[in-house]
Amino acid sequence: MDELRRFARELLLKKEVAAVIGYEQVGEARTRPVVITDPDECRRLVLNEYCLNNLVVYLNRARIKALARSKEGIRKLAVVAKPCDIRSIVALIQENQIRRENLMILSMNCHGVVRDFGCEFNGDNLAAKCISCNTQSSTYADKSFGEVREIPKFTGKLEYDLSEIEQLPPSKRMEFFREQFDKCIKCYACRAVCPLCYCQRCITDKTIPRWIESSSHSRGNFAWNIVRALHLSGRCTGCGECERACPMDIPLSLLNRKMAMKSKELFGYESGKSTDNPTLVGSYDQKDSDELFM
Amino acid sequence: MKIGVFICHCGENISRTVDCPRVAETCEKIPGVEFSIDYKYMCSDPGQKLIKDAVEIHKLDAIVVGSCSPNMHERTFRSAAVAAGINPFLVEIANLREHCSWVHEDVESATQKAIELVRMAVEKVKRDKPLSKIKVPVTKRVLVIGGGIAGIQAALDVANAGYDVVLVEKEPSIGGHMSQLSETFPTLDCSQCILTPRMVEVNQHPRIKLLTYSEVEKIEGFIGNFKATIRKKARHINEDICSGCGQCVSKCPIKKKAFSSFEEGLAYRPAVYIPFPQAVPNIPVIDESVCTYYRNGKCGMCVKACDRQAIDFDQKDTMMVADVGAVIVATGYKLYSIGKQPLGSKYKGYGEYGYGKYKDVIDGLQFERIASASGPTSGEIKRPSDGKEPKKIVFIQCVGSRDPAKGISYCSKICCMYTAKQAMLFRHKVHDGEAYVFYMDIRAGGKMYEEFVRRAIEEDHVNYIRGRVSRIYEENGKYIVKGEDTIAGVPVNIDADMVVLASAMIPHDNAPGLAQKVGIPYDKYGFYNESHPKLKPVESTTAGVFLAGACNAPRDIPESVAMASAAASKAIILFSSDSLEREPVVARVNEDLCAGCFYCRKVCPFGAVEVRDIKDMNGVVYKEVAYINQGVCQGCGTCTATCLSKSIELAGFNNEEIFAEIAAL
Amino acid sequence: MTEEKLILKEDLLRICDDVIKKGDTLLAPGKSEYVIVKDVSEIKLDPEALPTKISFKSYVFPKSEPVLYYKRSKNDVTLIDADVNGRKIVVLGAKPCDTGSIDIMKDLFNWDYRDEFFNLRAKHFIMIGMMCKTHDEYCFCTSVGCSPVSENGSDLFLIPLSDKEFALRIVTEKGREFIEPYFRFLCDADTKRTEEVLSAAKNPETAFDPDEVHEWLGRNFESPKWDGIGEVCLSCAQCAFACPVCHCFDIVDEDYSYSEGRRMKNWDGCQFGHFTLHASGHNPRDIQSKRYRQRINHKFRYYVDKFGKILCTGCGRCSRGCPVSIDIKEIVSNCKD
Amino acid sequence: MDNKEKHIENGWEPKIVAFVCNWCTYAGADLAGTSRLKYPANMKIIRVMCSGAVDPVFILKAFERGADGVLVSGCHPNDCHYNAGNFHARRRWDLFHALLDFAGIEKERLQFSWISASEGKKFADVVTKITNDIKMIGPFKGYQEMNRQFTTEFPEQEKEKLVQQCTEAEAVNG
Repeated sequence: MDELRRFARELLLKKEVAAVIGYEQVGEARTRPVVITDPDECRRLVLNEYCLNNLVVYLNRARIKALARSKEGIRKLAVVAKPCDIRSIVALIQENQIRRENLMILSMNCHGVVRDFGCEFNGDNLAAKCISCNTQSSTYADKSFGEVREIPKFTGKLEYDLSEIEQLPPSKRMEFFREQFDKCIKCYACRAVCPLCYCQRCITDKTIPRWIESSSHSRGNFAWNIVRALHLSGRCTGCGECERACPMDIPLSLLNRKMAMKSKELFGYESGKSTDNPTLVGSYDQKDSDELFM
Repeated sequence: MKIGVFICHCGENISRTVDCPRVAETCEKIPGVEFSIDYKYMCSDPGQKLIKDAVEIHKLDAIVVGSCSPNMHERTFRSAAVAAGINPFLVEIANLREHCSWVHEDVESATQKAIELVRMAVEKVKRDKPLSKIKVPVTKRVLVIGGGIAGIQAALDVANAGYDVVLVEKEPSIGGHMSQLSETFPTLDCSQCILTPRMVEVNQHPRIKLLTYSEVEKIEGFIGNFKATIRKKARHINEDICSGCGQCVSKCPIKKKAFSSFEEGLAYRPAVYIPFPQAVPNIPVIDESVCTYYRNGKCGMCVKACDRQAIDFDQKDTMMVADVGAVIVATGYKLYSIGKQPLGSKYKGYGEYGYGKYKDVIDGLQFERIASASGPTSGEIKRPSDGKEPKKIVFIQCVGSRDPAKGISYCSKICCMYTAKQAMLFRHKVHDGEAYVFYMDIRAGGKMYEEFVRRAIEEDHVNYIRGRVSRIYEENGKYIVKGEDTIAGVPVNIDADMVVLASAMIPHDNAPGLAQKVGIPYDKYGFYNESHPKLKPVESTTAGVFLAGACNAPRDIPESVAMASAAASKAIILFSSDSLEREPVVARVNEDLCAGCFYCRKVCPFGAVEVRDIKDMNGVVYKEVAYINQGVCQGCGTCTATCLSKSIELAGFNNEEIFAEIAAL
Repeated sequence: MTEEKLILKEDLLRICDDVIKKGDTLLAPGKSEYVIVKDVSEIKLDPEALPTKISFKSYVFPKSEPVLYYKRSKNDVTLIDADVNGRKIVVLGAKPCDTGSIDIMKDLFNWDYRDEFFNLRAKHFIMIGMMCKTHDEYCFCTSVGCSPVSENGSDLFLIPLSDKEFALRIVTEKGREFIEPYFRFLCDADTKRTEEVLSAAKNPETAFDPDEVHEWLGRNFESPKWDGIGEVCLSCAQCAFACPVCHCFDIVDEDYSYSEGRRMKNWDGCQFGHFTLHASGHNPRDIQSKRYRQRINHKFRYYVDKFGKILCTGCGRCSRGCPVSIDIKEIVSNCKD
Repeated sequence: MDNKEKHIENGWEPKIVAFVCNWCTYAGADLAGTSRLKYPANMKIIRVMCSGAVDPVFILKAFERGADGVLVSGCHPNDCHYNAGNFHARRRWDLFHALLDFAGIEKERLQFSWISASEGKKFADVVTKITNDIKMIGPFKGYQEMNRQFTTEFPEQEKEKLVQQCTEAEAVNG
């Protein structure tokens, strides 16, 4: 942690980066994203199991991009990213949103994070995405901090089991999802925290024509949640921020995970793996399955 | 907006199952519809006048016609609208004939459906925006790909019309397969005698830039404005200096290392070679793969032999870019000549015929070389294996063609004719020779073609056997051809001295590769698709790219030439005005809302999406957005559906219009 | 008028059971929101639970509701008013920081146009508040004039004396009307015990003085303090939608066929970028810092100026649920020189 | 009594929408017409330029507007008028179909086909098949329940009916 603070301070002092985006501690079991431009402020930076946010989302924010822009051109931004968050960086590079050369990726050697703020870090409270994580450190980053430690074995219970839902008959699945989506209040926290939801104006905010009804009735909620999952198909890197941010506890990542599985099954595609890969949507193979088509 | 609805009875074609008056009456109640009427023949002059009058009297802003398919009369009604002072894109057609009255029997449900179809059209037309045609400038130069007879003809026609031509040929000489042929059916005139003058004409034509030993790397742009990148492969001979004297060729010590592809592998050629004596241009090429200099850095005999110092071992491939307005693809064909199925080939071979195993089992083009006066045997019929004169030759037709089991279902069209010709030539040259032809059917449709085949049978006594050959094997220096005469119903065994396989015409191996570079579709065999099989046979589906010759389908010489001239005239028509008018159905990006993910660019089949920088006050780029080149866009709309933030709209089919149609269901 | 009684938990549940049986809606705090109780066994009545993730706001001001229906015909439009569902809703065990929320919002929905939808629903609310026995780092009810024992907004107020008994205070006439049929369940109060319990309430520390904040905000419309928040906030509406008193809404017309449709009133959030986007393309609150400034000003200055009430109950929901951990208490506490 | 009979007995006819490309399937449908093939009248076609231009949200919209089934049809692979629009479409539909399937929408509700301009017969067959499929599984209850939330009947419709009845009665009575 000290090493990170020193390194980040140096970056700012030498003006190598315009800002450092990292985590600061707020309360015992909670961190908050922080954008640092003053070298002395780097002492606020922390790295621990409570670094939940995927800070990559900030790299594509107009305000943050403006920080990096000056008369002389574009300066680098440093971002603290967990190895899994780096997949979002890769995805954003694939989609022309950010450039690797404008980034300084400060990675943490990660041993898992808690499922939500306020929980004690142990096997019961391990975040779902950490359960089968196999990228505790990243080679894509410019520098990694902290030591590699083992991820605790998951001893908790997931509220929803994907395979159980898959096995339900269609009408029951529709019932399940409708019930879940009915909870939605359209606060769009899921969209706000998603690094890949970077559209200048989201499809749901388009009014002529009205793509998705803005009302939070069953129909509007169903359409929004389905389209959100669709637009993230083959793009979502599984950071799980949407589900964590959801105030109504809708199991959003069920859909994301299902689509990631399908992308792999149908096209052998995994998002955020390499900037050299063509994106799943936007490319095609003549040999793609023709099974659906009469 | 005031909308007029016009329901056509189409005689009785529509009104038999659709209650047209009821449709017109019901649709009159739709909000926005000012006027609604039905009429016997809306497309007739009185029908169109009815529309014009209604527009005038009721001050209509847009019209909906319930009639036949828009593919039939959309144009008619749009013209009528223009004549009445309405923008042609404020006309919608409800397809009440092909999609309704002709396919349904129950009057009640068909009428109900017709009402709904008209309602959908009304809702769409309410949201339609007036559009006007797009003008695009034209570069008046043609790129011809392929220097066979089709390419030559096309190049000459365009050049003679007064436009520049860039002719690209991948081989060292133009001439193509026609230059290999001995004599041509059905006139038996010497192929080279008729071709060579045209080759020379190409070379000397001031408007034709000839690029041999060159290949097209990529083509960007769109009709009227293509940019072709061409790779000029290194000949290792300075073309500007070389006089074509051939001294280097005769001095080259490599004599028996490389087969001549012009001679179809029946003769050797040196490392530095001119493919054939009449080659155009008459400039040699050094084959790096066999040349001693490239193998061990020694030799240089050719350098010594050349008194003009034209040999340049260091020559590299060069790239050049040509701006052209149209492209004529005339890449021709190759022969299917597979003994066994090679790895990765989709065609199963004819292992049972021994091609590649027995030297005297040859294909049609090899026989052409043997029969050619300029060929390896100077026109005497001799066996490749021992040089003896064959007395008995079996010709087998449909080797590959019409054989779905081997991967080709189509008829190669020319084989019946050239087999007859070859059998005839053999009989002319070897008077005591016997010629047998195994055929499935004789397809001799063409001027003088049937007569020609009859002549082979009746005057030259070629033995035609209807049936297939099951197997060929060697026995005592003879090739035993086992087949069946299906007319007599008896098995046939012929002990032949030589076997000629009339193998199928197939596209070049890299035909799909070139198609992707040019941006044209191809069929499952690799033949390039024409835009319409009847009405647009020489247009590809990509505007400004035309097809000529056997790259499109098996063709004989006169057909290829006719097609080439047709393609040339299409290009000339294109050049007849200084700018093109295009349908305004193109996509447009809302730059304010574009997030610059460029998925549109990834999916655009035409490369129409460009990157545009949006800069801040200091001139620093703060956003890249997509920009669609109106000239390149073909209006498919794939980008609109791909765009996640819905920042692209396709004019004429915008999302609001489609949503309105869905709402009107 | 407050009158105090004693009630056993089981009797209270009996009353609840009766409410359900009568077909009235009974709301109680659930896992993350107030849920409609279908069976009394679901009722927890835990005074030590933190506030739910969102309040019961949606039952008085639904997240989406039709205002009217329309049908287009050839030269006319027919309108039909939406009918308001004026069913009785009993809220059981509402936190003191929630009970007052309807009163705060009422002013907004009645100062100019009288919102029938809101009023009718509010009229049918029976609020049974309950003393709160916990707080966390995000709670600040005491800073905005509320407290864990506040009866403000409650028709009836419960004070848990033990696991099994509650003191029940009848706060309003509406509360009395509701409880009268069940008087047989009530015993006499032990006011001394009640007072003991009440005085043992764990008050969150006062974090700021709303008057000082009000005064500071008036002077600091432009302040660099807003910029920092603007950088971190991701512009969702979790804070607004979870808030018991945020009440912004959007009106949209929604076609459900080519000729028919409805006019909907939907929640809207001031942190959304397009909340203030004009049709011209101009956006007066174009950046996040301006939007967050608006949020704080609205809650602690504008609403106070207009209605004399702070638009905040100190429940801390917005901070607890904020995906990027922005803490309103911290920000408002910093609203000083 | 099987499902289909049950649904038909209620006098219910499915509402089906097809999004078809201009070049192949629309022309194929035209050919079905010129060949006078017969198929059920339940499907209505919305013409787009290419199957690649069909947005998945169109399909959700169609369901929202009460469609019981949707067909998307374009040119066969390699036949696309625009070379590759249908390849992109195919990938999109693979994903979207998987998503809808997971969300519990029956596979029959959304179907896909490649129909060329020369396949009038295939078009007729596909329309017949999808119509039968939808008749089999019945109205799209899942979506229709959502549609019914917050909707109201217009009494005016009743009024219209009354007026009509009166005029009819008058006509009869002279």
